[in-house]
Amino acid sequence: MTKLSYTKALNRALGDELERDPAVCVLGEDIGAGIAQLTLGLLDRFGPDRVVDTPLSEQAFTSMATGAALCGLRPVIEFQIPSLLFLTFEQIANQAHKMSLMTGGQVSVPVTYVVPGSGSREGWAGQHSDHPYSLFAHVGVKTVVPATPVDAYGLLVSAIRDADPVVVFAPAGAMGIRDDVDASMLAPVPLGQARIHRAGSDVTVVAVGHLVHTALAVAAELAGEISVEVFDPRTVYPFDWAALAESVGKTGRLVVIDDSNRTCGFAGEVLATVAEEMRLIAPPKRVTRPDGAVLPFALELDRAIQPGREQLVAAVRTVMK
Amino acid sequence: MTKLSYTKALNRALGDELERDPAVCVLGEDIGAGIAQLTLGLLDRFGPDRVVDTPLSEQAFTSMATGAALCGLRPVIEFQIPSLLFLTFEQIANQAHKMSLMTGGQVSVPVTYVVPGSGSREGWAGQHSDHPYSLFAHVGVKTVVPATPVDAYGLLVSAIRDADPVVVFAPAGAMGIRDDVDASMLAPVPLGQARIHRAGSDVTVVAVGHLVHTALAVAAELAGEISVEVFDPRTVYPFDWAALAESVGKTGRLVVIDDSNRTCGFAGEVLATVAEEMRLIAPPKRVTRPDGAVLPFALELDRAIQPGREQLVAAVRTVMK
Amino acid sequence: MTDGLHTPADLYRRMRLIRGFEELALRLVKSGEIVGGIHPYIGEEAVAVGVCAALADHDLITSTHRGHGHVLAKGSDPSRMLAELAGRETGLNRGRGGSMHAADVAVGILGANAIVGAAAPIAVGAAWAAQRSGSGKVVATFFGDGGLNQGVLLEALNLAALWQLPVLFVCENNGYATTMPTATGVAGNAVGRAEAFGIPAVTVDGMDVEVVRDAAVLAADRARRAEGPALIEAMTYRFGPHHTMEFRIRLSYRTQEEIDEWRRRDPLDIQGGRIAAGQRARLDAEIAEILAEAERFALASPRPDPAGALDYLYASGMVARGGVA
Amino acid sequence: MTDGLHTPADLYRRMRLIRGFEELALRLVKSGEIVGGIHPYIGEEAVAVGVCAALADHDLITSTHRGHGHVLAKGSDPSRMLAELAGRETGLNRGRGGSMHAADVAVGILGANAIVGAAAPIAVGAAWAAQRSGSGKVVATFFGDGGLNQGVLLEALNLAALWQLPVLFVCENNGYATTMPTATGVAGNAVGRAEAFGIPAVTVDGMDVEVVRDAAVLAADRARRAEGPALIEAMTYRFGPHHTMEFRIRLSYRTQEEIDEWRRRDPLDIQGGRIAAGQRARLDAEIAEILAEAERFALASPRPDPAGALDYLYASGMVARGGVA
Ligand SMILES: Cc1ncc(C[n+]2csc(CCOP(=O)(O)OP(=O)(O)O)c2C)c(N)n1
Ligand SMILES: Cc1ncc(C[n+]2csc(CCOP(=O)(O)OP(=O)(O)O)c2C)c(N)n1
Ligand SMILES: [Mg+2]
Ligand SMILES: [Mg+2]
Repeated sequence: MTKLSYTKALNRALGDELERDPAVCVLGEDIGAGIAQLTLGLLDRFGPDRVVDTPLSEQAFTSMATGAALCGLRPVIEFQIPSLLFLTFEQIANQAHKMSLMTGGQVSVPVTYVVPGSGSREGWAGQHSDHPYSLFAHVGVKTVVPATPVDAYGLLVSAIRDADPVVVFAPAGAMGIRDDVDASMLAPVPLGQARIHRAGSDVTVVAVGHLVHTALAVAAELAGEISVEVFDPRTVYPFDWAALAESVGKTGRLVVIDDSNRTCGFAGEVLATVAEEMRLIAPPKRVTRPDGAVLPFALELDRAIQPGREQLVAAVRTVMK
Repeated sequence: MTKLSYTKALNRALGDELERDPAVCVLGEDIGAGIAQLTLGLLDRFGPDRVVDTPLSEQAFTSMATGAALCGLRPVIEFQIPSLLFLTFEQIANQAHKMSLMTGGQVSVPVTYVVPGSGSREGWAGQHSDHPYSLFAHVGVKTVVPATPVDAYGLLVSAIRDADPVVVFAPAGAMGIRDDVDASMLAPVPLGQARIHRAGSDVTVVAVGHLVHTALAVAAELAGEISVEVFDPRTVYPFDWAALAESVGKTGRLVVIDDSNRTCGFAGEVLATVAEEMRLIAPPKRVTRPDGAVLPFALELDRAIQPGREQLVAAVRTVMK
Repeated sequence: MTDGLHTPADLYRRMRLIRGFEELALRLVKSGEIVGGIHPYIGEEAVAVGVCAALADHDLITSTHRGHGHVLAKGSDPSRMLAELAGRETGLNRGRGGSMHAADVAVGILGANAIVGAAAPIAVGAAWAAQRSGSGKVVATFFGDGGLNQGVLLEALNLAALWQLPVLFVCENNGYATTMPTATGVAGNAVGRAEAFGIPAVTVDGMDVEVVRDAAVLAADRARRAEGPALIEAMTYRFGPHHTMEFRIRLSYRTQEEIDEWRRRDPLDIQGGRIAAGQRARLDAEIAEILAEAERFALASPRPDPAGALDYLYASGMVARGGVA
Repeated sequence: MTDGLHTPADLYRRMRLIRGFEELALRLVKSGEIVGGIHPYIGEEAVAVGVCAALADHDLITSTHRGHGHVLAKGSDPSRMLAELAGRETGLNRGRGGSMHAADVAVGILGANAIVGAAAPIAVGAAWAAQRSGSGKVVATFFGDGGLNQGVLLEALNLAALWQLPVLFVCENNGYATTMPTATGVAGNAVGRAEAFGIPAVTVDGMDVEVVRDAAVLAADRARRAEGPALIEAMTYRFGPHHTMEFRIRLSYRTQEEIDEWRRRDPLDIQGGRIAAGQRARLDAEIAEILAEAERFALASPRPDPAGALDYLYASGMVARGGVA
């Protein structure tokens, strides 16, 4: 067993896939230098034909990846900032996502978009603190938010091998996490398969990314008093509804903690589907960013807007009442 | 009383606001010629300084409107296609929306974005058939989807007068509607105020835009058998939760019909909030586009994907069981 | 339909096919067999045919909202193209794409695109893949004068220039972006913009297919020799409306005199004048027969089964959750 | 702080203010008082000061992620700017904006922008409003060499050129976009791109404040005479890291020799050489005092109340629903 950090896991997944499949290539800004750590060492190993530093033209190089994918490549794009997904929303949601259906199945677009440091990075303020996974789930682009190094590795590998566009969000709050791993644990994790991080019988808490760790801390804190099951779908879209049905079938209670804005966010989707299809013994609750959130710069304001541990504790207690 | 079409109502709202407030101006493609009908006659009346034909540079002119708004103007932008909102997502969600908070209240960005013909226009296929109101509700941009000519008039006027960015979606399926009106009915409609189009006691059906008319048709069809209340929030964000609480407090049953994709869509938000805060006597249902929907060209395929009348009837019957 | 475009007669014949196809399509729009309308290519045939005459079968193109001409010029079967417009299961895209999205990967058409300017970076990506693989393929990307004002297209010029990619930017300058005259929307011009990125560029008579072809041959040869991208601005004109909806709304952005003047330079007549009258008549008849067959084929083809509305949504085969639980 | 920028000493003094401010800010980043780090402007002071010297108080600017210099050059109070960086309620943006979003509408700063290229069309909009109102205002928009590759900025050049708007595009070419050398990212160059849109453009020595000022005066005067936009490319260099996080990661995209060579052309020394040594020392002392006061002010200022985290989210006063029911 060795320690593997979340960042290093993503770096290793990229290296392994570049090694395994000559069609894989990586595009992005400053990835040769490896500023975001994800691509460290890859330029030296694989050369500038496969690890391509791009100018600040996110829209063009995002669709360039689409064009290359149409011709058999499997590009991975690293975006330096989560909101660059806003800038390239047209290229992902309206182009890459739609091509398979619009061509009647003639083409596929196996492009992976990775966003290291999604969500609040302390002090980066309004335009660098988005965590827009719910947007991609809504338009139907496969959307992955790994919580642990092992999952980060396995999910990124699966994303790269997938025939469709996939967005992988690496939350800033998770990138410091480390796992004890041995080599056998580094394997593809299928998209759409949930993971129960901790079993429990009273309340199902759903979380992705760094908030899984918040949920685990709350579960530990409440242990003895309330038995919390920590449910991590790992992919926000497609969602593992069958596994969730099993979990809430057991607990009968539900809390979702979600780092997106409240209205039309991921937590809302979970509550909605559960309301339609499953049975609860108490009204569910969600802990989210506020509606329309713009993260203010000052740390105390930034923190006041992010869903956190105390709010989760309160929500869990409420559904137990 | 005279007949007023939905399109003409929007046209009249624009004309009235241009007349009333010299700070109002309209920008967009082919608006001088009035191709989308909304701006017909405005160039002649107000001149090219206030009714500005723009080149095909949606991103630049969207932020140009922001800059002009920072300097006291109240620009209205007409977008020819709903997916141009994808192209300009950065400029709206990451720029216009965030400026008031990020500047600590120094500025406001009173820009209105109008999309005539949102949703499926028969035969326009994958890239012209989006109806992305849930996306804007999620990021917290005020989002309006009028159902009738009178509301189209009143809501567009309010949007233009509002201090914040507002997106107004005029669904293709509603633009043919006509109302009997007299002049007194043409007045501002506050954002965030729902309208009950038909009172009922058994089931609350929530709908916006053209689907309000679908809901009304279903209510009429089921009358005698099931008493359907047709609830139109009119603005998807902010949503009139108080009015909804009153409605479901009375009916105890809920169906939402929604022309967006299922996951993280508007219908999901309604179900989620109701699950948390209100009480139902039967599980709610939603009728939506499928997850990740891309509208195929052929008419029978396009129709198969849109939420429709028969599905709504079935859903209403189910919640009554 | 992948017969070559070598002789003057070949060029005429393909232009005639496009013209006839568009006339047929206009008829089917009127009759309601084609839903949603089309952006007719009539008047601009020399551009698509001239450019495609410079391409090899394995070369690639991307197309636009006004794309029928590009697709036919590159060699798609007109029957399957018409079936696509009529929304049939036998269409190029199985009826899923329609007029603005025709794709035919088998003959090198990566797809038409309904978003102005959006195809250019996709073509750049295909050219990048070609460069890496050493396939020797060239990619031509068509766009209108309106596309010159899309940021993403300008970004694409930069990438193509930086990496010396084998891509041919073809600007079909038909004088208008819908109702906006080119000069009202474009500060400077197409050639100057390309040159600012270091891309060699030339303006040519887009009504003369041989002139277009010659310019495209030069550019494609350079690209094949790994000498990088080029831009061709073809001055052309659409004889008809921007879109068939223009038949329903009265617009006055151009004069009848202007239209008449351009019609006097009909590309079919210019090229038709280069072949014998008898041969021209024979080719016209051949095309008429092909189009009659296309109409029969398209209208006899089955409509897609609504149960398959979500087919192909995910290439991985993933099945999306439907809109009713 | 809106004393003029008229004399050589004024120019030196303002540059000295920026230099000292950045040094102080770097210290507060290290001490943790400024959270999230900054993009230091050290080395580039002549650009901001030279351009702002050509502007009137009522003229407007937009700024970038590397924006402290622009904000101070245009005349913001360094105390309130520093308070902003320290996240205090007394900051320019009440602690809501931070380093990348400083705005000060009262002195004509429409805001810094954390998205590269994004401010250019906003400036164009402000210039359009100025043109319509006949206010005679000019708008200067700063951006880096990396910004030259953003589509929206190129679109903005087109709009400004078409409508002859009073906007000054200021490209701060510091040789790198983070780690990417300008020539690796930019095919052609800034001047060529502007000229392709018909915008007069010039490259100047960005280390000499008077040279920058003179070019900006010409451009601003043209704009005031309604003769349209201009672009100035100022060749400059950042002496420090792209961002303070670079202190934590080892990067090797430029050599120490290159840095040293540019440091020999320190803009403060170039301008400092134009004033008497005694005066220079006096100005330095003045600035030191101002910055000491700024530090006192900032660090003594109250932090925002978390209860106000959503204040100003909607200018209409609408209160957003919170994240817990
Ligand atoms: C980005 C974008 N903006 C607007 C539209 C709507 N639209 C479709 S075609 C067109 C005009 C295009 O003009 P041009 O590029 O010159 O091509 P042409 O139609 O003349 O062939 C417009 C505005 C669109 N499809 N995409
Ligand atoms: C559109 C966009 N892409 C990427 C980034 C991340 N980023 C911030 S600054 C920067 C480099 C900018 O280079 P340049 O424009 O030359 O300005 P400089 O930093 O040299 O002053 C990058 C890539 C961003 N903020 N916005
Ligand atoms: Mg055109
Ligand atoms: Mg730079």
